Amino acid sequence: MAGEDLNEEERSEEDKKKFLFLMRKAPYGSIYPQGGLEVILIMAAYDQTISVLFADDGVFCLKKGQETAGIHVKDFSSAFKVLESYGVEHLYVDKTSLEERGMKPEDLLTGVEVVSSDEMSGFLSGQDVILPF
Amino acid sequence: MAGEDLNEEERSEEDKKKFLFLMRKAPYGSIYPQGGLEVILIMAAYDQTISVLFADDGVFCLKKGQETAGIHVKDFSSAFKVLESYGVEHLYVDKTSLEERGMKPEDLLTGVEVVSSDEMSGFLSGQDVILPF
Amino acid sequence: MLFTVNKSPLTSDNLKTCLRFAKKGNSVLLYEDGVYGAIPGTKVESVVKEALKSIEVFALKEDLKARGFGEVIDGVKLVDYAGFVGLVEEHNVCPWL
Amino acid sequence: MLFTVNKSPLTSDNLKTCLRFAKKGNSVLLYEDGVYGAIPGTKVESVVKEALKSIEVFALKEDLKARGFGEVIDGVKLVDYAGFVGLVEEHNVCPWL
Amino acid sequence: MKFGILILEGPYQHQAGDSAYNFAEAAVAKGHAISGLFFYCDGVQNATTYMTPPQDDRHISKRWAEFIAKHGVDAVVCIAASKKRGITDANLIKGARIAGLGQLTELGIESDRLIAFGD
Amino acid sequence: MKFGILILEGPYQHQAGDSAYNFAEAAVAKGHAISGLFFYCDGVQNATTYMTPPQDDRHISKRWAEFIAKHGVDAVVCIAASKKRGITDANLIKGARIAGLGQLTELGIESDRLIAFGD
Repeated sequence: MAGEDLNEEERSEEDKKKFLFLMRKAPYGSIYPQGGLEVILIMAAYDQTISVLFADDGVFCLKKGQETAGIHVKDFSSAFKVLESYGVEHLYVDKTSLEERGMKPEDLLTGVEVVSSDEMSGFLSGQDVILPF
Repeated sequence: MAGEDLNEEERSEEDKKKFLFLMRKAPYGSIYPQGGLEVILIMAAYDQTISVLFADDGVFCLKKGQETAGIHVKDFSSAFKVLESYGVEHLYVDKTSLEERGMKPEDLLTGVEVVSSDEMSGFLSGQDVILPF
Repeated sequence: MLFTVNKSPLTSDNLKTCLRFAKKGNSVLLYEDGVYGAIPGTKVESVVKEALKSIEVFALKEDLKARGFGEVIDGVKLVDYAGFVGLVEEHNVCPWL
Repeated sequence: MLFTVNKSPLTSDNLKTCLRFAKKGNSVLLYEDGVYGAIPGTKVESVVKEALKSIEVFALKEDLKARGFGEVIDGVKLVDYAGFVGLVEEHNVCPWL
Repeated sequence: MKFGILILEGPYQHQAGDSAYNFAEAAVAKGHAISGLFFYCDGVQNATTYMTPPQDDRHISKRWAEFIAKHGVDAVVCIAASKKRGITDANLIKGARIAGLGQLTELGIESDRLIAFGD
Repeated sequence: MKFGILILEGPYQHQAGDSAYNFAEAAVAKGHAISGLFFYCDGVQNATTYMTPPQDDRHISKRWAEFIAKHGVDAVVCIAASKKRGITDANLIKGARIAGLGQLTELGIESDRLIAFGD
């Protein structure tokens, strides 16, 4: 691809694109959230603007205390804690989704901004690329 | 498997098992209904008791007038019409599922018995094997 | 913004949660099993009718035909694949899988 | 009869439609994403509580723990995989995928 | 008891194959026999020797091969589904065999219980 | 316009791969460029040459290979997902290449639109 030879320093602020990861699926039932997480961790090395929105069953990805030994799959939840140190700009959680699941911000394994879907509507429209996981 | 050398004539009535195919998924979105249909057509060659229950989005499998040329996948719906000639004992459709989808028995491509979930509850319990597709 | 919805709203909450995020002037495209949301007389018809007051709802003709349907709820617009491409030309896409 | 439910009832209708077919004395096992139906305080808690009046509801402990939950709705019984096998010994199975 | 197990989803993408494996292990631990495994639809992908997952993740096909060998289980991989998905004798795990859907009927007949895992 | 396409599900099991293909065909028919295809998760299975579907069914990987050749499209198959699922250079369709997830970021940057098909 033509972009391959551009390194991050060469990209000006105007070249930055806004990427939003839309996490709407529960962990472990399918590979999606883990797949999304792996893309985020790689994309963080590029100089782009990355946000993550957890909505619907995606909010379960952030539940504290996941212990996967009993089902013999990798626990990837701890990686969500380091996203901010990877330069991810915003971690949003949809308020309604959280409430419908009987969860509070203190149930989540990292600090997030709890937002309403109304606030998010405009934000979504401002994104260049939305990746669903 | 030990059963391989038994042919259908050798099985007495008591040896027959009751198989129910539980079709709950819409056609084309996933392979499930087609996968179930293919099992039914093979199983019909064995001398077992086969019933099929269409419930939830599975009732869409029986919708008349499916034309799949535009999405370039095989239309397998006509095979549902021949199930009775294959010796499938009963084709049931869940009444509530049909109604929730605004459909009537005349929308379906084959004659079926429209049943209530109450009637089906006991019937399900009487099955030896239930295969979900 | 174009939301693309591919799950049957008769068994999945996808369409409903998508509509919570879709604001006035946004569009929703129903495709794959999502097209069941476009047919009249289902238990989710009222949800789609309500949505039509503020947003545009499209249904992919090829997927509807494949599933044996043609008629759609008043106000839902039919598009073919070329129309789907046209919608993506006009809008950024939010795939609501 | 043991119904096995593996979809999240927060986004899928599976549990609800399963309960329409589950009659008095039947059992339902929640596993995989189905276990979210067993946790207290969700919008589907009332559905499960109502079901508990006539049927037994089980939740697979390993799947609950994996997802970071331990506490369940009063009356829901926790089973581990050995318990899952035990339920299948006792009942014919209706996988409600 | 004799338990038959039907697997309808592929490895890593959905939990179904993991649940099937965990169930099968628990069943033999309780003294039951696995009368057979039947891999159908994407489930056939569980039986490919070609996968090389990361060291710290489970190796799904190797795990099944070991289970099959250890407990002498008949494991059938659907031929039609395999053809569509590129599973052949060249990449089939040891102990499994490619055969037709009739084997699923046989498994239903031979088993005290047949339980399906899918999505 | 330049459209990037992300495919997250495997062939035959879900409609996602078919929808992606039909969309891509319609886009080029309207004069657009496909800036790239990215196959991820089970999506990598679309790119195996090993599949041999029935004559009367679509041949999903051949169809992609022809599309890639005809329109000179860059098609990337995720290396991590491929390893887990047994896709290697030995069974990769012509015109596709196995590479890392960084390519998906590049595709997002290069494309006017990036649209995902999955389940």
